[in-house]
Amino acid sequence: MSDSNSQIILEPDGRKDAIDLESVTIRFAGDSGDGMQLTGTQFTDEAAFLGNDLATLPDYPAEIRAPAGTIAGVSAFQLQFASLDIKTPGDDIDVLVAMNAAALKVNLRDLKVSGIILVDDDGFGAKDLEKADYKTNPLEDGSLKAYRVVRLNITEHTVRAVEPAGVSAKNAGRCKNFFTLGMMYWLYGRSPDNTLTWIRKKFGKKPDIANANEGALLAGYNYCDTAELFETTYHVAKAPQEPGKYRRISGNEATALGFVAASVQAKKTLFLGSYPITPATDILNELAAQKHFGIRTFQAEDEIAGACAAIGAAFAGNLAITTTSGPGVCLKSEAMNLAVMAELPIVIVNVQRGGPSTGMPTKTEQSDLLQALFGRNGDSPMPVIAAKTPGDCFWAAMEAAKIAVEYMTPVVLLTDGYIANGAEPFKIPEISELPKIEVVHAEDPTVFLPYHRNEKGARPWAIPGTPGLEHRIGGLEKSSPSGNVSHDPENHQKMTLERHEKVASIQSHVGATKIEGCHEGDLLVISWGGTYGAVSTAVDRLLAEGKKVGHAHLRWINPLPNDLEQVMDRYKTILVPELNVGQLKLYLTGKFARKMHGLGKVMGKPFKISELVVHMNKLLEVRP
Amino acid sequence: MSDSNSQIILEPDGRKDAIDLESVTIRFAGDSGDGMQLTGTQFTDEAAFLGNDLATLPDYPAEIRAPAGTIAGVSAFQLQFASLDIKTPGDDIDVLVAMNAAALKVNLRDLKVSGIILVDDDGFGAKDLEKADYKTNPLEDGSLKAYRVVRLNITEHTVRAVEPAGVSAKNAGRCKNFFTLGMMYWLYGRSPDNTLTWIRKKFGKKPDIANANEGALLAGYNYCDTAELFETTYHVAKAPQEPGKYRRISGNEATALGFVAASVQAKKTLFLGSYPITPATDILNELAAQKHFGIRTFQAEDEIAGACAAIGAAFAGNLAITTTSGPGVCLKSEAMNLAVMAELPIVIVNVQRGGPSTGMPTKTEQSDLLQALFGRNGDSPMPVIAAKTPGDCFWAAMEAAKIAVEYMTPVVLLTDGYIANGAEPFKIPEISELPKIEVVHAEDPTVFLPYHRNEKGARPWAIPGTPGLEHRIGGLEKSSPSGNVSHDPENHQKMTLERHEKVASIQSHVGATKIEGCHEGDLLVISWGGTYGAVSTAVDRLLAEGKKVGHAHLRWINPLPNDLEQVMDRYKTILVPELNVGQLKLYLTGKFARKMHGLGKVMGKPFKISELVVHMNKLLEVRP
Amino acid sequence: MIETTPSPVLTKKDFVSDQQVKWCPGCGDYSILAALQTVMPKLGIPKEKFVVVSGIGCSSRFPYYMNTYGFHTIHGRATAVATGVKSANPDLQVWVITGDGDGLSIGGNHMLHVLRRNVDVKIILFNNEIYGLTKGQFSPTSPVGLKTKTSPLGNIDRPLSPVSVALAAGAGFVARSVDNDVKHLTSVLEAAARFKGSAFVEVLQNCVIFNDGAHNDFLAPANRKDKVLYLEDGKPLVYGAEGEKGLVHSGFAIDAVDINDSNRGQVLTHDTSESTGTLAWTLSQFDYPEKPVPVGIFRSVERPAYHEMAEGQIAEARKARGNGDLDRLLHSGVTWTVD
Amino acid sequence: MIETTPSPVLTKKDFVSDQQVKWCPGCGDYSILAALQTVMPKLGIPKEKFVVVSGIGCSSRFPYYMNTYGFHTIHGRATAVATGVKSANPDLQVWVITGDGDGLSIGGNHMLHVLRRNVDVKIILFNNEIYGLTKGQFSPTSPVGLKTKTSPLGNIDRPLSPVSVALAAGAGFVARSVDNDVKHLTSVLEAAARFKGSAFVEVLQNCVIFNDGAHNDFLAPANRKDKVLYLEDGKPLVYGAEGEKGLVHSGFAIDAVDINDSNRGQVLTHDTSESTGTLAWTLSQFDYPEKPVPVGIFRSVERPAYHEMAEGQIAEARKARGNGDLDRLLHSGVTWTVD
Ligand SMILES: Cc1ncc(C[n+]2csc(CCOP(=O)(O)OP(=O)(O)O)c2C)c(N)n1
Ligand SMILES: Cc1ncc(C[n+]2csc(CCOP(=O)(O)OP(=O)(O)O)c2C)c(N)n1
Ligand code: SF4
Ligand code: SF4
Ligand SMILES: [Mg+2]
Ligand SMILES: [Mg+2]
Repeated sequence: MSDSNSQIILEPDGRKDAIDLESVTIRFAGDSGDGMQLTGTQFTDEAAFLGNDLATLPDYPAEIRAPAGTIAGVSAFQLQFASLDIKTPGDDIDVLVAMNAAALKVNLRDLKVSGIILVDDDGFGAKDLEKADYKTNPLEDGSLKAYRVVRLNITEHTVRAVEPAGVSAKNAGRCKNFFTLGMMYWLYGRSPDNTLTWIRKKFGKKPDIANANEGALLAGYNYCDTAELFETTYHVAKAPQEPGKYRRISGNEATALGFVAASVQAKKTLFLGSYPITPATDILNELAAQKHFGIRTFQAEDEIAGACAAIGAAFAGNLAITTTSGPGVCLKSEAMNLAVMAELPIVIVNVQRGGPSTGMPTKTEQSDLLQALFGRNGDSPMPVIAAKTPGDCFWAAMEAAKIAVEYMTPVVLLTDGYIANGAEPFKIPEISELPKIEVVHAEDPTVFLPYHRNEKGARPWAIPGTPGLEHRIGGLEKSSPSGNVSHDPENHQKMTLERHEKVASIQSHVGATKIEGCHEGDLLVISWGGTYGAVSTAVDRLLAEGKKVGHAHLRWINPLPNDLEQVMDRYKTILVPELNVGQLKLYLTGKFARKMHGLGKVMGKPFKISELVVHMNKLLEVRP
Repeated sequence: MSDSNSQIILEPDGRKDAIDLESVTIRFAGDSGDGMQLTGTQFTDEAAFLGNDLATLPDYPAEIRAPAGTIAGVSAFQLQFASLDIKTPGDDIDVLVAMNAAALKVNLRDLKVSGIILVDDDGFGAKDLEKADYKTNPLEDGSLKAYRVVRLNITEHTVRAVEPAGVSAKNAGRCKNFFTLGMMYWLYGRSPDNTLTWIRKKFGKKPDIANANEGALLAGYNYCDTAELFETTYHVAKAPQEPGKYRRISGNEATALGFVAASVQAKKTLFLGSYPITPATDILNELAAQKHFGIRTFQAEDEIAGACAAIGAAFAGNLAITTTSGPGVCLKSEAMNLAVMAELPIVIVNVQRGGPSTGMPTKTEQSDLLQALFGRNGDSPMPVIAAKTPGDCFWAAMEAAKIAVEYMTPVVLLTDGYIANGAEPFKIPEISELPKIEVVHAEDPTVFLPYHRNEKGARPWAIPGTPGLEHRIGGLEKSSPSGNVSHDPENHQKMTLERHEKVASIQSHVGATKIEGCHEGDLLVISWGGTYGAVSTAVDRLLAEGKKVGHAHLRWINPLPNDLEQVMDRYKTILVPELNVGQLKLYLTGKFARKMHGLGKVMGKPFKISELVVHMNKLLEVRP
Repeated sequence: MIETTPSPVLTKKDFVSDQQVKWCPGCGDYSILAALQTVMPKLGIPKEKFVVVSGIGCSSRFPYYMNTYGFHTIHGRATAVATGVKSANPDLQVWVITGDGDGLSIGGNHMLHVLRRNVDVKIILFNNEIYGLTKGQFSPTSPVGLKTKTSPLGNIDRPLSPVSVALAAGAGFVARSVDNDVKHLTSVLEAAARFKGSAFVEVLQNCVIFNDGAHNDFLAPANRKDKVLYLEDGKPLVYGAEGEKGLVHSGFAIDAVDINDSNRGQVLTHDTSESTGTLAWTLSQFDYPEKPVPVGIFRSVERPAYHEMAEGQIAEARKARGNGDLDRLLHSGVTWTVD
Repeated sequence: MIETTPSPVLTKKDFVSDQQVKWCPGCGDYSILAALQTVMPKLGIPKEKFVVVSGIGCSSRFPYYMNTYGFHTIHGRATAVATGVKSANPDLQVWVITGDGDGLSIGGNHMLHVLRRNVDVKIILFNNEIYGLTKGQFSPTSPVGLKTKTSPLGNIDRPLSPVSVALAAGAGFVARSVDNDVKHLTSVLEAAARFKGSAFVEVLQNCVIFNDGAHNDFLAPANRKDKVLYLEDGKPLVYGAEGEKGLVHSGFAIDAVDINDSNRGQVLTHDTSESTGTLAWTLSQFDYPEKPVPVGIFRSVERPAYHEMAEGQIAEARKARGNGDLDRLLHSGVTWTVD
């Protein structure tokens, strides 16, 4: 400044002793029956309401309700809320809420040094310690010295607080999650009002339960106001966000919504043929609840029937999709190939989970990429698109549907357990902003040929019921352009190449590689799918340190952007981080015959930003 | 020579007017009902008996018996027999036997210029021409000028010849294939004696049929001796072959035998769980006929059950396999993944056919390679071995079984329709020459841990019924080494890597790359599977021309030989020819980040040697 | 649901496609093809509203020979694909062509489920008791002891009764006909076509190549009268050249007896809508040759079809919540505004 | 085939594994686990000869809790894996644990085929009329109208009767029991264990979380007497606190009536080996609440088991051709010598 004598006096911010923080990561952990998912969701909604940016990650056990108090039964919900733009639910956690010993045992390793632990003393009895495999009580044996432990018999306090509501002892105890939520609200200077409204609405028909929960929430809040449990409160300010209307959305919700939007845009009835499987089931659940859109959800007897029914529905003219996770894709693969041969538009959604085989059903992974690309007999090209964040599932679903119907091809949409269950704020688009989806149906019998291709390489979609277009399709090789069965050698080669070219031509839709950060330099990080948030944040950190790093996040894996090879040329080193043993890396190397570095993680968990930063820095040191 | 005045006088070879040929390719073509497969097989056996080297290729229609006389109904059998070492049934054909107009229509394009066409005039009536889509009679419109056409009303001659046998008119006509065979025997100076013996054995119980066939065979032979249909006869001498006992073997027969041999070597009962599918069904048929080996063949309700039953049998201690073709692999893929996780030894045989989807079931292709490698959810490493010739299926099957039980892993064995149905002479091994297969079962409860690995990375095979080893396995991630279910992040990564390492360690069995031809030079041709014969012959031709070419035929595709990268370094250019759009090429490029050339053919047919030679020469010109 | 407004009069020829029929000469499939081509024009349904869906097998080549919309899908899955077709467009009349292998081996589960859901498709199962297309392996309907390529010492798997399986699945219309009685076949297929809901028709079909004469023992014209029981609703359950044999109750079982004066009054009457389905079941379990082979309609009981219920729920949801409004849906849940 | 030589006396404890049981508190699965652990030691079979194979579902976690050989396979395929286990080693006693979704939805086809082949495995189908593990979707046994996550307006798929499906498949032993009557459950499981051939047991099981009380209407102790019909071979088909209600024939159907002097003589007697299977079928199709819910053994008829026939053919082949000789096999077909 020119005036060196200037003096700025800070104005009070209205909160006496609140410490300002840019971002906070809380993990609520307890037994499956403790209502931690609900607590986390309520806190999330409040953070959203206050204008924080945020991201969440639930972590359920594989069992429905494993024995109470055991390690297997621990259920957790993590959220990060911040006054800046964030893209992940946080690496390490600032605050761990542990409702019992098992919850502490499982989650402690992710807590930052000098992080806060809030425990319910009631969950640390001899039995609880035993179930959690603790020889001595960690609250008392000094093993938690590195942290700030806040102890309270939350259960007891809750039971006392809800006495006036007159609910049973069992139901009283169940309110302890609201007591805890009240404490957290106090700690972060949030008002309990919105949650009180929510409770009244939710439990309107059971006033005693409503009263109990209200009582617990307020008691928790007030207890902190009175007792000197915490030294201070914290304040996380609004994040700068694009103006607009927002909602919280999980990946599975967004996927479902994306298909509804696609069906509206394409003016086509949506048909979903599916079979429940973790972590994809919620898409089916969501769409089953939207019948007033005319949506037809068909819960099939298995994945094969789900995919086949979708193919039948596509043949009959619906916008048809099928949703599943990895093991289900195995079963659908023969039908997917039928769609390749019959050139019918369906979208196959794979919400990836830990594999191989049944693997780790409730954990995330990105290990079904090569299966999506190659998991069928024959030369069977299939477009593959991957969503990058919970909210992006909406856009990816629409795009997958658009390509399917415009190119008359099956399309694979890959998401994963992490973004499917995780949630983030989603800027609600105007209907007018949504992409157009052009559907043309064959109508004129005089020019109709079932395998006559248009300029996109697509064959005509001729819908049963259209007079004069009676024709037959199937899984045997088709003669071009009549569609009759053909065993002719030249025809088979021609059709094989045409199928490849059609998919390759989607490049014109894919466009050029999108780069974040440096457009040339020392390191190009190529990622795909749900690792976007962590990779992008890590790259930002390196950029902030002045490193010459670029980030290309691939939305379409087949086809790849047509300039990707040239983009690679502009960097000294390439890194491909993935939640698998190197699948995209193998594919890219195979395509471009170029050396690159892979970084794999196969722990059923997303990357931590810090892991990525450390690794990228190492690579930069080697090749400065 | 030092003595420039030397004079060599040729000695007569005993056959007056026979022209010596090094090799001849004949294709017998007729209607599905005309018995062309039988004719071809008889000629083959005779050629084998006389010591020719040979290779055969049947070509069936996809229909069981399409309408007589139509193009769809044409069935053909090609064989090459030679006085030198041959590895394919021949590119272009020297002699085309066409029993009707459709057979001529379909097969003419493969006939060499000035090749012989032997036709049955009876198959060229107005109706026949119409069914074959001929506007005019090709025998008369001059369109066959480039060839040597030999016309005869074979049907009429046959009917007359078999009159003494007193069979019905219909059965009489059916003998025309033997008449034709007799003609071919005469033309190539072969005696009809062995076939006469065969006829007597085969039709012993129906003497009239036996007599009729005998009569037809001799009539055809004698007719040529009398009439001057052919200008000359031809002589193809014995091929130099390793001494020993030989038999004719097709790939499917050899595969079946290989597994029987493996079960004997491993001292394990063989269990086959399978579901019929072209072109793999014959393996099931073969093994079902060998029950006196104690073999259990289970024809399941579908491919899934076939694979699952094999897994169950492996768990229970049998040598378990499952056989199928591409679409069946789609269905088995979920179960294959269970075998990966449970680490149980099964062999999955895929007799590849034209894809994608139902594709071209009776045609050959190599397009299921990437499916074998990657067609399952999760990081799911699976050893993949490919047989190279019909006879090699025997050795490949044994090797697959050996690796499966010694490493406790599922193994994929790839063959294809071409080598599965094709046949060649097979030198019958001594039992003592067969590889040993070491099976060790866990027995001691005090040291037993279900996922404790031995030096090969294999977990113990503990068979139900063994006291004290009761344990549980399954598709969920396993804890190392207890085998209990584990959702632990570190354990998952550890186990994922251990599964990869176990498969990678099979490299010690695979050994170094085997090179034919130059061990360094201008061009390295890398092939796999059933293209071996054509590629190897093509490389030989180039070597004969003095070109610096080497040929590496990959038997194991996962794991690859550990020196393959160094081998590649020794050549200027690399070519990967495959019957697909470039699958091995993508994989090798992905593994080694090195540019190479691909050569694809997707016509449901094997490579012609000439196609390969032309292409290799082109590459050599570009990079001399 | 099916539109039946007058349309140009259709004939059999309208349903013959331009593709050459490629079954073996003498195959029983020909007559089934002809029968369906005879039935379709009678139904008053415009040609473009027919869809024929099949799996894989000789029989499943069927759609190529029909000049309708057709889909030759993958092995065993025709019923599942057809479920999608009919659900997506309830206005179509959907036929499924399947074989004993396609429909009861690999496709057995979809068969169970399409029938229990009462999806309004008409299923013809070509039962030649063999795998034709793969050249002769035993199928789930092959008799015990049948020697085939995969059962050289005789089949040991007890055969399923397709009719029993359909009944256990709760199918509303279940019938059996034969390839060599065109009149009967045509009438059964027409009844199936006119039935609302899942209709299942087993057709005993001869494979001349791999299982020739499998049904001859009772279907050869000379044997038929004495060995085949033609089921007719409301008619007595009798057979034999002069109707001299009939069915009577005997404990829980139904026996086949020679009719005489003392038992004439006890001869049972066929009832395709018998409420508990016991009659149909018992007939479907008849062991030949101890008992005759029943042919005709075993059961015909309508209930709401799958698409009616599914569409009904859509209508109900629309009534309750209005037609879906995308903007409103996007704004559902917890929303907030950033200015 | 099963060895029954005396071995150390086993107790229930021997069959309890060291793994923590992770079902929800109150889940009906616990009592089925306890029942099987009670039955096994009674059978005189050495512990190492038991194999428990399951698919995927809450119920399918079962093998982990049994101290026997166990295999938690993939969804719907336990029956197929078990077929391999038993065929490969007929000396084992193989149990299959499956759910209504695992065994009748995705696994329906293998269920049909394992039963028709009479593979000697003992199948327990845990029927809670819901998908437990995936958190509450309707299953193929859910009643019409059931509101679940995937049927918010009510299920429209008509449920299958597991017992009917098993009968249609030709199962030799078919029974139903309940999770809250341990004595009955134990006796039925023991009968299944001792049956030679496929044994199918449906157990009505309560899922406290997603379908609590599904069977309460008739299984709650207070309701049971009046609404459940206990089937006992050779005993009259009566129920009610005083046995005052019973079953009588009425045309093709079987009716449930109040017993009085005029119909007492007509009350039917249960017969698990009734030759035609009509009784078992009719009982399996009983509609509740018009008729009582039959519980117990519907059918028990032995015939040769799959492994007996398969091993029999091997023995036959060996008798005819001698034990397989690899060298001879290699030399079969057309051979020749090159010197
Ligand atoms: C996934 C798959 N498995 C196996 C096959 C091979 N296959 C084709 S048709 C068939 C059985 C046909 O039998 P059936 O259904 O009785 O028909 P038919 O030929 O007798 O009319 C089989 C096993 C296939 N095409 N696809
Ligand atoms: C191939 C595959 N599809 C779907 C699933 C998801 N899944 C697991 S269990 C289950 C249904 C379980 O229902 P049920 O068999 O009735 O068992 P329950 O949990 O009720 O005991 C489903 C759909 C899976 N694991 N694998
Ligand atoms: S093989 Fe049999 S079923 Fe197939 S077309 Fe020929 S006769 Fe018909
Ligand atoms: S969800 Fe239901 S079936 Fe599963 S363990 Fe819990 S109570 Fe049992
Ligand atoms: Mg058949
Ligand atoms: Mg269930």
